[in-house]
Amino acid sequence: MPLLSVRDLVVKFAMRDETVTALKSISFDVARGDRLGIVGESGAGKSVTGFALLNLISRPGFIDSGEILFDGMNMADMSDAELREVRGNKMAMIFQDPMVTLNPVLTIGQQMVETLQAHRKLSRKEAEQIAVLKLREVYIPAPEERLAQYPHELSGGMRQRIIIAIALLLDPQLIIADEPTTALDVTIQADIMELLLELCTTKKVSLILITHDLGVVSQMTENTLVMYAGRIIEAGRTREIINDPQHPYTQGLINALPQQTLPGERLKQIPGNMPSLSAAPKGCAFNARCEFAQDRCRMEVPNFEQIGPVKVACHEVRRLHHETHKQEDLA
Amino acid sequence: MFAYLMKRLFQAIAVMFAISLISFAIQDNLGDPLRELVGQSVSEEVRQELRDELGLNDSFFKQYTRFAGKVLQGDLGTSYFFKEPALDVILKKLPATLELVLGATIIIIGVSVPLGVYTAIKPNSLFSKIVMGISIIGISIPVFLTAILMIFIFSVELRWLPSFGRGDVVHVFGPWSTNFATVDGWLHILLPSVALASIMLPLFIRLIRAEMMETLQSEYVRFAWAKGIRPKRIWFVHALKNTLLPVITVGGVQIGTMVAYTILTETVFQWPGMGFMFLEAVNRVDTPLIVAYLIVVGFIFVVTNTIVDLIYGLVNPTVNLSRMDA
Amino acid sequence: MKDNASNPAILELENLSKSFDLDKGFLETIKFKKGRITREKRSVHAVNDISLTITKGEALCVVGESGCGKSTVARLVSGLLNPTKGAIHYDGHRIDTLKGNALLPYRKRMQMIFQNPYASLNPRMTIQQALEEPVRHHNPSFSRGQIKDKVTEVMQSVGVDPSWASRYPHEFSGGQRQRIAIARALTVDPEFVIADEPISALDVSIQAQVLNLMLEAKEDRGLTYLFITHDLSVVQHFGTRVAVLYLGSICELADTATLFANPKHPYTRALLSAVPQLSDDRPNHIRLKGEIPTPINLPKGCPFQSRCAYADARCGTEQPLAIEQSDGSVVACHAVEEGRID
Amino acid sequence: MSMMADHQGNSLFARIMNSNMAYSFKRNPVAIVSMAIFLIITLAAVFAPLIAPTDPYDPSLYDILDSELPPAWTNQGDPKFLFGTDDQGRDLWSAILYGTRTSLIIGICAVFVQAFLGISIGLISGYVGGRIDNILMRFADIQLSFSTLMVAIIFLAVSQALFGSETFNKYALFMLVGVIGIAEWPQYARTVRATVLAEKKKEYVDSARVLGFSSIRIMVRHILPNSLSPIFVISTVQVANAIISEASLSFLGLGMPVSQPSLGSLISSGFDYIFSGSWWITTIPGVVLVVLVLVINLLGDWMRDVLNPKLYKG
Repeated sequence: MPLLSVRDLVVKFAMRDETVTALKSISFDVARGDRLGIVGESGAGKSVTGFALLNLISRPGFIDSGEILFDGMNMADMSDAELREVRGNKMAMIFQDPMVTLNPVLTIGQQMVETLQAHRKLSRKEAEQIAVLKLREVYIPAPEERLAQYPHELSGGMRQRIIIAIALLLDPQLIIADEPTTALDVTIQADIMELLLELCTTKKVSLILITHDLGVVSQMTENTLVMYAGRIIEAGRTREIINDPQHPYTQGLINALPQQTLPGERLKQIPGNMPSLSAAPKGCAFNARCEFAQDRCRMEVPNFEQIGPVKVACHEVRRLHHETHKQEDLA
Repeated sequence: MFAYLMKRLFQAIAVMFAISLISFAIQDNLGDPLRELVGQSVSEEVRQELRDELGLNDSFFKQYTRFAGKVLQGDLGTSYFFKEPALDVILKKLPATLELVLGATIIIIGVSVPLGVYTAIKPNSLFSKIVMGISIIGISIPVFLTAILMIFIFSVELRWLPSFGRGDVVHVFGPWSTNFATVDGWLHILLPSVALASIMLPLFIRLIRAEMMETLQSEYVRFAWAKGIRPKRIWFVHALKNTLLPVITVGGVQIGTMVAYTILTETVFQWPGMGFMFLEAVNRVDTPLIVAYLIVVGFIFVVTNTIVDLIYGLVNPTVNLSRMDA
Repeated sequence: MKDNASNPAILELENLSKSFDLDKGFLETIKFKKGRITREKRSVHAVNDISLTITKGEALCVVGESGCGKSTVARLVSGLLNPTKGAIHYDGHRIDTLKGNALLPYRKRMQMIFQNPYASLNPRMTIQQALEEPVRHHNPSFSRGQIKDKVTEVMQSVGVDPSWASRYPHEFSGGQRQRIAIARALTVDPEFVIADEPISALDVSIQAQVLNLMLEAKEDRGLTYLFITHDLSVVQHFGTRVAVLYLGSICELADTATLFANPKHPYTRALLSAVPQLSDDRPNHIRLKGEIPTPINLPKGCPFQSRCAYADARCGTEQPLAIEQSDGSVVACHAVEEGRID
Repeated sequence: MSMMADHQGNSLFARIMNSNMAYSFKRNPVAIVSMAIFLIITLAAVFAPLIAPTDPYDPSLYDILDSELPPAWTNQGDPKFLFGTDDQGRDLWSAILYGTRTSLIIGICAVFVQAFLGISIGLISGYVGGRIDNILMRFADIQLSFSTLMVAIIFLAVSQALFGSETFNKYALFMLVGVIGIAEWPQYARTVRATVLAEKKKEYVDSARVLGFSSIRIMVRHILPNSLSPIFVISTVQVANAIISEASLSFLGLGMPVSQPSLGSLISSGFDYIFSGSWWITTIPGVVLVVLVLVINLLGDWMRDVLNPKLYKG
């Protein structure tokens, strides 16, 4: 049984005049110890997915239907007390911007101790000892002194390490990291990613890494989901998806990277924009930007099905799959 | 921190200086001290002599320094009406006003924090909607009208509570006598305090609610939920602590401005405080008393504001520490 | 690249420095430390003694991490900030001392594109108004028709349908807004464009669109770019030359191909190794000690010393000079100079 | 999120008027009712000379024998006097119509004074910055901390003592407009300054500077239009506050004289008779005042919700 199994998850946002669907029935599994990347552009629904897993969608959003089976229990219809039991304890989350994730008026120690005490019967002393241990694990220098410091006294990279330490406090089975390095510099980003990878492998913690950066996914994860306009459009082994993307969008995303073109040449761009959730077109959401789109793509939403080593939601992919292989043979 | 402290202190002194200038200008222009001293029957020559003697013909600067020197020694002149030092008159009235402000402050803090927090946490509940509805009506009723309304209901119609005066007060020390020692005193201070609180209370509820709702939207509160922290701790430790910082700055100043509203409540309830006295002094053109009131009230404002600023500097770790280690 | 006689210098930065005072006024400079009252004036040294020459037709990229002063460089060149020290020459004329109308002719030749397309267009102006305004301002003699024609022309050249001109910015997506912002800069027909992180607020697929558009404009209009970015893969693709900035100083300046093939400065090496690659080989990422120090009260000597694996006593006392290497790159590093690094 | 982008509503004010604002107005019964009541009161005030049965400013028109008559619907009521009469036998209905007119004039004019002073100072302070900004804002802070009411009471009390009540009464209207206007400018100045500072940081202002536009053009053409939402929102609240301030001052006898009453002075004149059972002299103008202020506040709340400006603190 996988650690996490999401089935037909639908998340909606009740806006002032209409209800928009942010997640349009997504399903995926995360095995124990697996590292899964969720890739997509802003508005694709990847962050919403992350928060939905913790059942932490805030108003006006709500989980409309579907199951989030975590360790056999459905997060989608747990009571608040049961949810609290899971959050921070079995399933922890790392947020995007370390500058605003820690409470500015509480010390690092207070914020770590409260997390431990929320889930275990511990004295403050005992809790602080564990906190120091975890700070050491994330390579924070002089961890004992950090406990008395306030967040604003620390740099962004340091804060993100502390947030990772908080996520690790109760040895969770799953960590959801929502763009954990987007707000950080390149060199710091590399450090944090390395740390995260090291901790997940040594502690056998499952990781869901939400990011827009294909390079990060490529180096951090074993499996990948590509999301577009609230749907998963491609899923499979990360290597397969990076080396041989099937969905035209995934292909476009990878080909659009500057590394894929010679310096000074035109990049292979995807035309147009991702449709907003309230204005999604009929059929495949990508049809307006897809060079292979047929009438069928403008009429019906493609099924999400296994094609070769990956699962893809595209009407044309089977045909395209054959054609590209034929071309390769000819070449 | 040092610069912060010095700045506040410097500002307080500058404001007091401005107030003293204004007070002096008023004293200089309002009423004729000679008339109070000698009456109408004295000849112009004698008047001039007296003017010279009193230094009324000195340069503005000289007169002002004399005035300021006296003020610093606590000499604010003698009230024409009471024939007593103006400062003594005011100090006798001060406790009544301060107790009124204290009563109102207790009501405001005691009611606004729980209501503000509750309406922020449960914005869609019926109770919250009722509270918000009442609060906007509260903002729309001027304080004197609330006072009149309450007198009409509780004193005239129901005859439950007294409508004027302080009732039985107990002498504490110096000029201080208190309302809080007798039942009668409590009954007397109840209506005026509530009336005085009525103007600020809705503002405070709305302020706390708005700040709290903003804080509840923040990433760190979301992170606290993700850590599995109990709601009570999130609301009262994570959110409330951050909510109170801006509330202290706005709120502290508002409590100071309540002194102005005491003039209204004291007038309606005939409360023997400074505000009531001030209006009487204005009607009697009792210049020294007017000037003394100005200086004392200005001093109260400056002191509360400075204290509020300093408290904010101490409570807020970002202000305090970043300046400290800088 | 220095002997590029056919391409004359268009912009020269000469020992340019910019610092911002942190303690304003007398009172703030007084500190209470260890029981003693001291006076101390702190400033942020955003840009320190930078000299650069940009020749016509090139795309000079300035890379660095947050706080390295790269945006300050852009703002100094565009005249949004005044340098504390040093001079800026444009086409042989000193421009940093010019004010108001004297600067106007250079404003026309030199334009800027900003990072955030959601903030760089006035939300209360239609696209037509936003594009007409600079045309009219810089060409007072133009007739209504000429202005309209100009606007239509630039809109077409950036791929925005001229029939959308009456719409407001919020009706467009981020990518489209950035196109419009580019169009606005192009309305005055500049020859030199400063681009401050023009694509970092955009999604990957949109980044490619905007980058292509900028490349097109470069070819069609013969533009010269000063391109500020933190994204090295963009630099590799877009830049002809690269200046790597650290704590307000240039540590390495080289042709793009040279820099990527053979980075010399230890910081450049660490930076390049930190970029996540698509390939599956584990990154051989050079880990730097500590974090970027604040640019307040800079250390003596090399700004990079606190994080550098090669730092020695000399690095702690003496600021390295920019020295030209055999392959034409310019590196400011004692270790490179002494041959301590291969 | 992309769906948010559609709701950001950052377009020309007229556009909001046409779409968002009008739309939400139509869907908000509280706003509709408030607006209707406000319009009725305003129209009644504007056309007071036409509606009022008598001229309350003319003492020859009322008779002391008619004094303290209760409203027409009560037992002792006289149908000639809809809301009864005051202590001098003046028709309360006419007095209220004229009083509302006075209150509204003072409220709105005072807000114009505030807005003019506050917006100019706020714009300069925010755009120029530096030492000028520092001094102006310190000044605003100090003035705010003393509260409008205190400043107004002291100013009016001293002028009353200085000029004597006859001269004072003659110019009371202008004095009230002036003092409420001047005492409250910091509210505008702070809001405008904070908005300007926030807008100034945005890149469209940098962009305008790089394009070589003049400071005045940038301030008026670019920054000011983007600072309008908070100005609209506080303007409603300020009108309500000014009306309350005026009423409070008149109640203390430092405002409009009883011979040319505002709502506040009417309430004040009735206060002495409330214990003798003549409740209507105070209560009816009181209700009118509260309803007027309440609908303005409700409209302000609605506007705040719709325009949703970031109202800056401190």
